[in-house]
Amino acid sequence: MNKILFFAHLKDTVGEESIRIDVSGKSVAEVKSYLSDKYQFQKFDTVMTAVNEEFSSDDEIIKAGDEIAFIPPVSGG
Amino acid sequence: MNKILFFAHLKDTVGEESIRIDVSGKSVAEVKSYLSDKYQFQKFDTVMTAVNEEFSSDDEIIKAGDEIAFIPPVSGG
Amino acid sequence: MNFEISKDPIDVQSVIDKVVQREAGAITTFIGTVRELTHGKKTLFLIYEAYESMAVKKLEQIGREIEERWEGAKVAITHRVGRLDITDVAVVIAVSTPHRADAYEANRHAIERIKEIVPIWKKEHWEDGEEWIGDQLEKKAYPTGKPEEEDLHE
Amino acid sequence: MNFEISKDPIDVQSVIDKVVQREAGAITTFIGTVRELTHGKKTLFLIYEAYESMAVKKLEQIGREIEERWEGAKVAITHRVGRLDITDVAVVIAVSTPHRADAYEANRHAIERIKEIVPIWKKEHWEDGEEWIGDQLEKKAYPTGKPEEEDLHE
Repeated sequence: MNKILFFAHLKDTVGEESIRIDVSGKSVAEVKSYLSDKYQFQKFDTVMTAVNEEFSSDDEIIKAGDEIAFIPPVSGG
Repeated sequence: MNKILFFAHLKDTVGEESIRIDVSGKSVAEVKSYLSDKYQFQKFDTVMTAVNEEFSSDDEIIKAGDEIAFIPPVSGG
Repeated sequence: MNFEISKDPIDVQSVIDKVVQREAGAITTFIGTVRELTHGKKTLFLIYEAYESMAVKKLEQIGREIEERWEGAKVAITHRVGRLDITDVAVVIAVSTPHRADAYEANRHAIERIKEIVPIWKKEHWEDGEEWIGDQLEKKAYPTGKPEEEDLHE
Repeated sequence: MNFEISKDPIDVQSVIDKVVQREAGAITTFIGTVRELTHGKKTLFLIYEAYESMAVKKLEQIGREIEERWEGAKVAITHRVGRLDITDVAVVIAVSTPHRADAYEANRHAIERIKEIVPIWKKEHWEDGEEWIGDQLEKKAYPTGKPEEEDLHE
Protein backbone atom coordinates (compact mmCIF):
# COMPACT_ATOMS: atom_id res chain seq x y z
CA MET A 1 0.00 0.00 0.00
CA ASN A 2 1.14 3.58 -0.69
CA LYS A 3 0.13 6.92 0.72
CA ILE A 4 -0.22 9.68 -1.85
CA LEU A 5 -0.19 13.30 -0.70
CA PHE A 6 -1.73 16.31 -2.46
CA PHE A 7 -1.00 19.97 -1.80
CA ALA A 8 -2.26 23.41 -2.84
CA HIS A 9 -4.55 23.33 -5.90
CA LEU A 10 -4.16 19.55 -6.23
CA LYS A 11 -5.57 19.07 -2.74
CA ASP A 12 -8.51 21.34 -3.60
CA THR A 13 -9.18 19.30 -6.75
CA VAL A 14 -8.99 15.93 -5.01
CA GLY A 15 -10.87 17.21 -1.99
CA GLU A 16 -8.55 15.30 0.33
CA GLU A 17 -5.03 15.70 1.66
CA SER A 18 -4.08 12.15 0.86
CA ILE A 19 -5.31 8.85 -0.49
CA ARG A 20 -4.09 5.28 0.01
CA ILE A 21 -3.69 3.04 -3.03
CA ASP A 22 -1.22 0.34 -4.01
CA VAL A 23 1.03 1.55 -6.84
CA SER A 24 4.12 -0.48 -6.00
CA GLY A 25 5.98 -1.66 -9.08
CA LYS A 26 4.76 1.29 -11.15
CA SER A 27 6.95 4.18 -12.22
CA VAL A 28 6.37 7.72 -10.99
CA ALA A 29 5.33 8.65 -14.55
CA GLU A 30 2.70 5.90 -14.57
CA VAL A 31 1.29 6.99 -11.23
CA LYS A 32 1.16 10.62 -12.38
CA SER A 33 -0.58 9.66 -15.59
CA TYR A 34 -3.12 7.51 -13.76
CA LEU A 35 -3.99 10.18 -11.18
CA SER A 36 -4.02 12.99 -13.70
CA ASP A 37 -6.63 11.11 -15.73
CA LYS A 38 -8.64 10.20 -12.66
CA TYR A 39 -8.80 13.72 -11.15
CA GLN A 40 -8.44 15.85 -14.30
CA PHE A 41 -5.60 17.87 -12.73
CA GLN A 42 -4.90 21.32 -14.15
CA LYS A 43 -1.33 22.47 -14.86
CA PHE A 44 -0.02 19.02 -13.94
CA ASP A 45 3.03 19.28 -16.22
CA THR A 46 4.75 21.65 -13.79
CA VAL A 47 4.13 19.39 -10.80
CA MET A 48 7.14 17.60 -9.29
CA THR A 49 7.05 14.36 -7.40
CA ALA A 50 8.66 13.44 -4.11
CA VAL A 51 9.10 9.86 -2.97
CA ASN A 52 9.73 9.51 0.76
CA GLU A 53 10.29 13.27 1.09
CA GLU A 54 12.93 13.53 -1.64
CA PHE A 55 12.41 14.82 -5.18
CA SER A 56 12.29 11.93 -7.63
CA SER A 57 12.55 11.49 -11.38
CA ASP A 58 9.65 10.17 -13.45
CA ASP A 59 11.34 6.82 -14.04
CA GLU A 60 11.74 5.95 -10.36
CA ILE A 61 9.88 2.72 -9.47
CA ILE A 62 7.59 2.83 -6.46
CA LYS A 63 8.09 0.25 -3.74
CA ALA A 64 5.56 -1.00 -1.20
CA GLY A 65 5.18 1.49 1.64
CA ASP A 66 6.68 4.44 -0.29
CA GLU A 67 5.04 7.79 0.44
CA ILE A 68 4.46 9.77 -2.75
CA ALA A 69 3.80 13.50 -2.77
CA PHE A 70 2.89 15.75 -5.68
CA ILE A 71 4.62 19.11 -5.40
CA PRO A 72 3.17 22.00 -7.42
CA PRO A 73 5.52 24.93 -8.02
CA VAL A 74 6.35 26.18 -4.56
CA SER A 75 5.60 29.68 -3.28
CA GLY A 76 7.10 29.95 0.17
CA GLY A 77 9.26 32.78 1.42
CA MET B 1 35.42 81.69 20.74
CA ASN B 2 35.42 78.19 19.21
CA LYS B 3 34.97 74.76 20.67
CA ILE B 4 37.33 72.13 19.29
CA LEU B 5 36.48 68.45 19.77
CA PHE B 6 38.87 65.51 19.80
CA PHE B 7 38.02 61.84 19.41
CA ALA B 8 39.69 58.45 19.65
CA HIS B 9 43.51 58.62 19.68
CA LEU B 10 43.45 62.43 19.38
CA LYS B 11 41.47 62.70 22.59
CA ASP B 12 43.95 60.40 24.33
CA THR B 13 46.84 62.57 23.12
CA VAL B 14 45.23 65.86 24.16
CA GLY B 15 43.95 64.37 27.42
CA GLU B 16 40.65 66.21 27.00
CA GLU B 17 37.51 65.82 24.93
CA SER B 18 37.49 69.44 23.89
CA ILE B 19 39.21 72.77 24.24
CA ARG B 20 38.01 76.34 23.74
CA ILE B 21 40.13 78.73 21.75
CA ASP B 22 39.41 81.55 19.33
CA VAL B 23 40.38 80.54 15.79
CA SER B 24 37.84 82.62 13.89
CA GLY B 25 39.19 84.00 10.63
CA LYS B 26 41.64 81.13 10.27
CA SER B 27 41.28 78.33 7.72
CA VAL B 28 40.75 74.73 8.73
CA ALA B 29 44.25 73.98 7.41
CA GLU B 30 45.75 76.64 9.66
CA VAL B 31 43.91 75.34 12.71
CA LYS B 32 45.03 71.79 11.94
CA SER B 33 48.62 72.85 11.51
CA TYR B 34 48.58 74.85 14.74
CA LEU B 35 47.09 72.03 16.81
CA SER B 36 49.22 69.35 15.21
CA ASP B 37 52.34 71.26 16.21
CA LYS B 38 51.02 71.96 19.70
CA TYR B 39 50.00 68.37 20.53
CA GLN B 40 52.38 66.43 18.26
CA PHE B 41 49.49 64.39 16.81
CA GLN B 42 50.31 61.04 15.22
CA LYS B 43 48.80 60.05 11.85
CA PHE B 44 47.19 63.47 11.52
CA ASP B 45 47.25 63.42 7.70
CA THR B 46 44.32 60.97 7.61
CA VAL B 47 42.22 63.04 10.00
CA MET B 48 39.19 64.82 8.55
CA THR B 49 37.62 67.96 9.92
CA ALA B 50 33.99 68.73 10.61
CA VAL B 51 32.70 72.26 11.11
CA ASN B 52 29.33 72.42 12.82
CA GLU B 53 28.83 68.67 12.36
CA GLU B 54 29.48 68.65 8.62
CA PHE B 55 32.67 67.53 6.88
CA SER B 56 34.64 70.54 5.68
CA SER B 57 37.50 71.17 3.31
CA ASP B 58 40.85 72.51 4.49
CA ASP B 59 40.26 75.94 2.98
CA GLU B 60 37.03 76.62 4.86
CA ILE B 61 37.31 79.75 7.04
CA ILE B 62 36.23 79.41 10.67
CA LYS B 63 33.66 81.86 12.01
CA ALA B 64 33.09 82.91 15.60
CA GLY B 65 31.08 80.26 17.43
CA ASP B 66 31.84 77.46 14.96
CA GLU B 67 32.32 74.02 16.51
CA ILE B 68 35.28 72.21 14.99
CA ALA B 69 35.79 68.47 15.32
CA PHE B 70 38.73 66.36 14.21
CA ILE B 71 37.58 63.05 12.80
CA PRO B 72 40.15 60.25 12.63
CA PRO B 73 39.32 57.39 10.22
CA VAL B 74 36.07 56.00 11.54
CA SER B 75 35.58 52.43 12.69
CA GLY B 76 31.92 52.01 13.51
CA GLY B 77 29.72 49.15 12.37
CA MET C 1 16.28 22.86 15.90
CA ASN C 2 17.64 25.48 13.52
CA PHE C 3 15.12 24.70 10.77
CA GLU C 4 11.45 24.85 11.60
CA ILE C 5 7.94 25.13 10.27
CA SER C 6 5.80 27.02 12.76
CA LYS C 7 2.06 27.37 13.20
CA ASP C 8 2.62 30.24 15.62
CA PRO C 9 3.94 33.76 15.01
CA ILE C 10 7.73 33.77 14.63
CA ASP C 11 9.83 35.50 17.25
CA VAL C 12 12.64 37.07 15.18
CA GLN C 13 15.06 37.34 18.09
CA SER C 14 14.77 33.64 18.88
CA VAL C 15 15.85 32.80 15.32
CA ILE C 16 18.76 35.24 15.57
CA ASP C 17 19.81 33.70 18.89
CA LYS C 18 20.39 30.36 17.17
CA VAL C 19 23.20 31.73 15.00
CA VAL C 20 25.09 33.87 17.52
CA GLN C 21 28.71 32.73 17.69
CA ARG C 22 31.91 34.19 19.13
CA GLU C 23 33.59 33.89 15.73
CA ALA C 24 30.90 35.89 13.94
CA GLY C 25 31.11 39.62 13.33
CA ALA C 26 27.96 39.82 11.24
CA ILE C 27 24.45 38.46 11.39
CA THR C 28 21.99 39.16 8.60
CA THR C 29 18.33 38.39 8.77
CA PHE C 30 15.74 38.25 6.05
CA ILE C 31 12.17 38.72 7.21
CA GLY C 32 9.54 37.99 4.60
CA THR C 33 6.33 39.86 5.38
CA VAL C 34 2.90 39.76 3.81
CA ARG C 35 2.63 42.69 1.39
CA GLU C 36 -0.70 44.35 0.74
CA LEU C 37 -0.26 45.01 -2.98
CA THR C 38 1.11 42.63 -5.60
CA HIS C 39 0.91 43.78 -9.23
CA GLY C 40 -1.63 46.40 -8.07
CA LYS C 41 -3.98 43.81 -6.61
CA LYS C 42 -4.97 44.12 -2.94
CA THR C 43 -4.33 41.07 -0.79
CA LEU C 44 -6.61 40.59 2.23
CA PHE C 45 -4.73 37.69 3.79
CA LEU C 46 -2.71 34.60 2.89
CA ILE C 47 -2.81 30.96 3.80
CA TYR C 48 0.52 29.13 3.84
CA GLU C 49 0.57 25.36 3.65
CA ALA C 50 3.61 23.07 3.87
CA TYR C 51 4.56 19.46 3.34
CA GLU C 52 6.03 19.89 6.76
CA SER C 53 8.38 16.92 7.18
CA MET C 54 9.90 17.40 3.73
CA ALA C 55 10.02 21.18 4.11
CA VAL C 56 12.15 20.83 7.25
CA LYS C 57 14.51 18.48 5.38
CA LYS C 58 14.82 20.95 2.51
CA LEU C 59 15.51 23.84 4.88
CA GLU C 60 18.21 21.69 6.47
CA GLN C 61 19.64 21.03 3.00
CA ILE C 62 19.81 24.78 2.34
CA GLY C 63 21.61 25.20 5.66
CA ARG C 64 24.18 22.59 4.64
CA GLU C 65 24.66 24.21 1.23
CA ILE C 66 25.44 27.51 2.94
CA GLU C 67 27.76 26.06 5.57
CA GLU C 68 29.72 24.32 2.82
CA ARG C 69 29.98 27.36 0.57
CA TRP C 70 30.54 30.17 3.11
CA GLU C 71 33.19 29.33 5.67
CA GLY C 72 32.16 29.66 9.28
CA ALA C 73 28.52 30.38 8.39
CA LYS C 74 25.75 29.37 10.76
CA VAL C 75 22.12 29.33 9.59
CA ALA C 76 18.63 29.20 11.11
CA ILE C 77 15.33 29.39 9.22
CA THR C 78 11.75 29.36 10.48
CA HIS C 79 8.80 29.44 8.07
CA ARG C 80 5.28 30.09 9.23
CA VAL C 81 2.17 28.22 8.06
CA GLY C 82 -1.53 28.98 8.46
CA ARG C 83 -3.34 32.26 8.00
CA LEU C 84 -1.25 35.43 7.79
CA ASP C 85 -2.47 39.01 7.63
CA ILE C 86 -0.78 42.01 6.02
CA THR C 87 2.65 42.75 7.61
CA ASP C 88 2.72 39.35 9.35
CA VAL C 89 6.04 37.54 9.21
CA ALA C 90 6.07 34.53 6.86
CA VAL C 91 9.74 33.57 7.09
CA VAL C 92 12.84 34.50 9.07
CA ILE C 93 16.30 33.57 7.83
CA ALA C 94 19.28 34.32 10.08
CA VAL C 95 22.86 33.82 8.94
CA SER C 96 26.01 34.59 10.91
CA THR C 97 29.49 34.70 9.38
CA PRO C 98 32.89 36.02 10.40
CA HIS C 99 32.77 38.71 7.66
CA ARG C 100 29.83 40.79 6.52
CA ALA C 101 29.87 40.29 2.75
CA ASP C 102 29.33 36.57 3.28
CA ALA C 103 26.40 37.16 5.62
CA TYR C 104 24.50 39.05 2.91
CA GLU C 105 25.32 36.60 0.11
CA ALA C 106 24.58 33.48 2.10
CA ASN C 107 21.28 34.91 3.32
CA ARG C 108 20.26 35.80 -0.21
CA HIS C 109 21.09 32.26 -1.30
CA ALA C 110 18.75 30.92 1.38
CA ILE C 111 15.68 32.87 0.27
CA GLU C 112 16.26 32.07 -3.40
CA ARG C 113 16.56 28.38 -2.61
CA ILE C 114 13.45 28.44 -0.43
CA LYS C 115 11.56 29.71 -3.44
CA GLU C 116 12.95 26.84 -5.52
CA ILE C 117 12.95 23.68 -3.45
CA VAL C 118 11.01 23.95 -0.19
CA PRO C 119 7.49 22.47 -0.40
CA ILE C 120 5.50 25.43 0.92
CA TRP C 121 2.61 27.08 -0.90
CA LYS C 122 0.65 30.23 -0.41
CA LYS C 123 -2.95 30.94 -1.30
CA GLU C 124 -3.72 34.61 -1.82
CA HIS C 125 -7.12 35.87 -0.79
CA TRP C 126 -8.42 39.02 -2.49
CA GLU C 127 -11.78 40.73 -2.27
CA ASP C 128 -12.89 39.02 -5.46
CA GLY C 129 -11.37 35.59 -5.13
CA GLU C 130 -8.50 33.39 -4.07
CA GLU C 131 -5.72 31.43 -5.76
CA TRP C 132 -2.81 29.18 -5.01
CA ILE C 133 0.34 30.97 -6.14
CA GLY C 134 3.11 29.08 -7.87
CA ASP C 135 6.18 29.50 -9.96
CA GLN C 136 7.11 32.85 -8.41
CA LEU C 137 10.53 32.75 -9.98
CA GLU C 138 8.81 32.68 -13.35
CA LYS C 139 10.66 29.60 -14.36
CA LYS C 140 10.00 26.00 -13.62
CA ALA C 141 11.70 25.19 -10.38
CA TYR C 142 13.24 21.77 -10.63
CA PRO C 143 15.59 20.63 -7.95
CA THR C 144 19.27 20.49 -8.76
CA GLY C 145 20.43 17.25 -10.28
CA LYS C 146 17.01 16.10 -11.39
CA PRO C 147 16.11 15.87 -15.05
CA GLU C 148 13.38 18.11 -16.39
CA GLU C 149 9.97 16.52 -16.76
CA GLU C 150 10.05 17.06 -20.52
CA ASP C 151 13.19 14.98 -20.80
CA LEU C 152 11.46 12.05 -19.21
CA HIS C 153 8.37 12.04 -21.36
CA GLU C 154 8.48 9.65 -24.26
CA MET D 1 13.65 58.48 15.76
CA ASN D 2 14.81 56.00 13.11
CA PHE D 3 18.50 56.88 13.56
CA GLU D 4 20.00 56.59 17.00
CA ILE D 5 23.15 56.29 19.02
CA SER D 6 22.46 54.21 22.13
CA LYS D 7 24.33 53.74 25.38
CA ASP D 8 22.12 50.76 26.21
CA PRO D 9 21.93 47.30 24.61
CA ILE D 10 20.02 47.42 21.31
CA ASP D 11 16.70 45.61 21.07
CA VAL D 12 16.74 44.23 17.51
CA GLN D 13 12.96 43.87 17.27
CA SER D 14 12.41 47.51 18.16
CA VAL D 15 14.62 48.57 15.24
CA ILE D 16 12.75 46.20 12.91
CA ASP D 17 9.41 47.58 14.11
CA LYS D 18 10.38 51.03 12.80
CA VAL D 19 10.50 49.85 9.18
CA VAL D 20 7.42 47.63 9.04
CA GLN D 21 5.12 48.87 6.27
CA ARG D 22 2.11 47.41 4.45
CA GLU D 23 3.84 47.95 1.11
CA ALA D 24 6.93 45.95 2.13
CA GLY D 25 7.40 42.30 1.37
CA ALA D 26 10.94 42.12 2.69
CA ILE D 27 12.86 43.36 5.68
CA THR D 28 16.58 42.75 5.97
CA THR D 29 18.59 43.41 9.07
CA PHE D 30 22.31 43.61 9.56
CA ILE D 31 23.50 42.99 13.10
CA GLY D 32 27.13 43.80 13.73
CA THR D 33 28.46 41.80 16.66
CA VAL D 34 31.75 41.88 18.51
CA ARG D 35 33.95 39.09 17.15
CA GLU D 36 36.48 37.38 19.36
CA LEU D 37 39.25 36.94 16.80
CA THR D 38 40.49 39.48 14.27
CA HIS D 39 43.55 38.50 12.24
CA GLY D 40 44.20 35.79 14.82
CA LYS D 41 44.33 38.24 17.73
CA LYS D 42 41.96 37.71 20.66
CA THR D 43 39.77 40.65 21.57
CA LEU D 44 38.68 40.91 25.22
CA PHE D 45 36.22 43.77 24.77
CA LEU D 46 35.67 46.96 22.78
CA ILE D 47 34.89 50.55 23.59
CA TYR D 48 32.83 52.46 21.02
CA GLU D 49 32.85 56.23 21.07
CA ALA D 50 30.81 58.58 18.89
CA TYR D 51 30.57 62.24 18.00
CA GLU D 52 26.95 61.66 18.78
CA SER D 53 25.15 64.65 17.29
CA MET D 54 27.05 64.41 14.01
CA ALA D 55 26.77 60.62 13.95
CA VAL D 56 22.98 60.85 14.10
CA LYS D 57 23.02 63.36 11.22
CA LYS D 58 25.22 61.06 9.14
CA LEU D 59 22.97 58.07 9.84
CA GLU D 60 20.03 60.20 8.71
CA GLN D 61 21.97 61.08 5.56
CA ILE D 62 22.50 57.38 4.82
CA GLY D 63 18.79 56.82 5.30
CA ARG D 64 18.01 59.57 2.78
CA GLU D 65 20.52 58.13 0.30
CA ILE D 66 18.77 54.78 0.50
CA GLU D 67 15.25 56.14 0.26
CA GLU D 68 16.25 58.09 -2.86
CA ARG D 69 18.00 55.18 -4.55
CA TRP D 70 15.71 52.26 -3.68
CA GLU D 71 12.05 53.02 -4.25
CA GLY D 72 9.76 52.47 -1.31
CA ALA D 73 12.64 51.69 1.07
CA LYS D 74 12.34 52.51 4.75
CA VAL D 75 15.44 52.50 6.98
CA ALA D 76 16.27 52.45 10.70
CA ILE D 77 19.74 52.28 12.24
CA THR D 78 20.85 52.15 15.86
CA HIS D 79 24.53 52.12 16.82
CA ARG D 80 25.70 51.32 20.32
CA VAL D 81 28.42 53.18 22.22
CA GLY D 82 30.30 52.29 25.39
CA ARG D 83 31.83 48.98 26.43
CA LEU D 84 30.86 45.89 24.44
CA ASP D 85 31.81 42.31 25.13
CA ILE D 86 32.21 39.43 22.65
CA THR D 87 28.90 38.70 20.79
CA ASP D 88 27.37 42.00 21.95
CA VAL D 89 25.47 43.90 19.27
CA ALA D 90 27.26 47.04 18.04
CA VAL D 91 24.88 48.08 15.27
CA VAL D 92 21.49 47.11 13.89
CA ILE D 93 20.41 48.20 10.41
CA ALA D 94 16.86 47.42 9.30
CA VAL D 95 15.64 48.07 5.76
CA SER D 96 12.21 47.28 4.34
CA THR D 97 11.40 47.36 0.63
CA PRO D 98 8.59 46.08 -1.59
CA HIS D 99 10.94 43.55 -3.23
CA ARG D 100 13.65 41.46 -1.67
CA ALA D 101 16.66 42.15 -3.88
CA ASP D 102 16.47 45.83 -2.93
CA ALA D 103 16.31 45.02 0.77
CA TYR D 104 19.68 43.24 0.60
CA GLU D 105 21.39 45.85 -1.57
CA ALA D 106 20.12 48.84 0.36
CA ASN D 107 21.12 47.26 3.66
CA ARG D 108 24.61 46.53 2.36
CA HIS D 109 24.91 50.13 1.24
CA ALA D 110 24.09 51.26 4.77
CA ILE D 111 26.84 49.30 6.49
CA GLU D 112 29.45 50.31 3.91
CA ARG D 113 28.53 53.97 4.31
CA ILE D 114 28.60 53.70 8.11
CA LYS D 115 32.20 52.55 7.80
CA GLU D 116 32.97 55.56 5.62
CA ILE D 117 31.21 58.62 6.99
CA VAL D 118 29.73 58.10 10.46
CA PRO D 119 31.95 59.50 13.25
CA ILE D 120 32.13 56.44 15.49
CA TRP D 121 35.34 54.81 16.65
CA LYS D 122 36.21 51.58 18.37
CA LYS D 123 39.08 50.82 20.70
CA GLU D 124 40.04 47.18 20.82
CA HIS D 125 41.27 45.76 24.09
CA TRP D 126 43.51 42.68 23.98
CA GLU D 127 45.38 40.85 26.72
CA ASP D 128 48.55 42.73 25.82
CA GLY D 129 47.27 46.16 24.98
CA GLU D 130 44.66 48.38 23.40
CA GLU D 131 44.34 50.49 20.27
CA TRP D 132 41.92 52.81 18.49
CA ILE D 133 41.04 51.15 15.19
CA GLY D 134 40.74 53.20 12.05
CA ASP D 135 40.63 52.93 8.31
CA GLN D 136 38.92 49.54 8.29
CA LEU D 137 38.14 49.81 4.63
CA GLU D 138 41.87 49.99 4.04
CA LYS D 139 41.49 53.17 2.11
CA LYS D 140 41.19 56.71 3.23
CA ALA D 141 37.55 57.41 3.79
CA TYR D 142 36.80 60.88 2.57
CA PRO D 143 33.22 61.98 2.36
CA THR D 144 31.67 62.23 -1.07
CA GLY D 145 32.18 65.52 -2.80
CA LYS D 146 35.06 66.68 -0.63
CA PRO D 147 38.55 67.06 -2.05
CA GLU D 148 41.29 64.82 -0.75
CA GLU D 149 43.56 66.29 1.89
CA GLU D 150 46.56 65.99 -0.38
CA ASP D 151 44.93 68.18 -3.00
CA LEU D 152 44.57 71.00 -0.52
CA HIS D 153 48.12 71.04 0.76
CA GLU D 154 50.33 73.59 -0.87
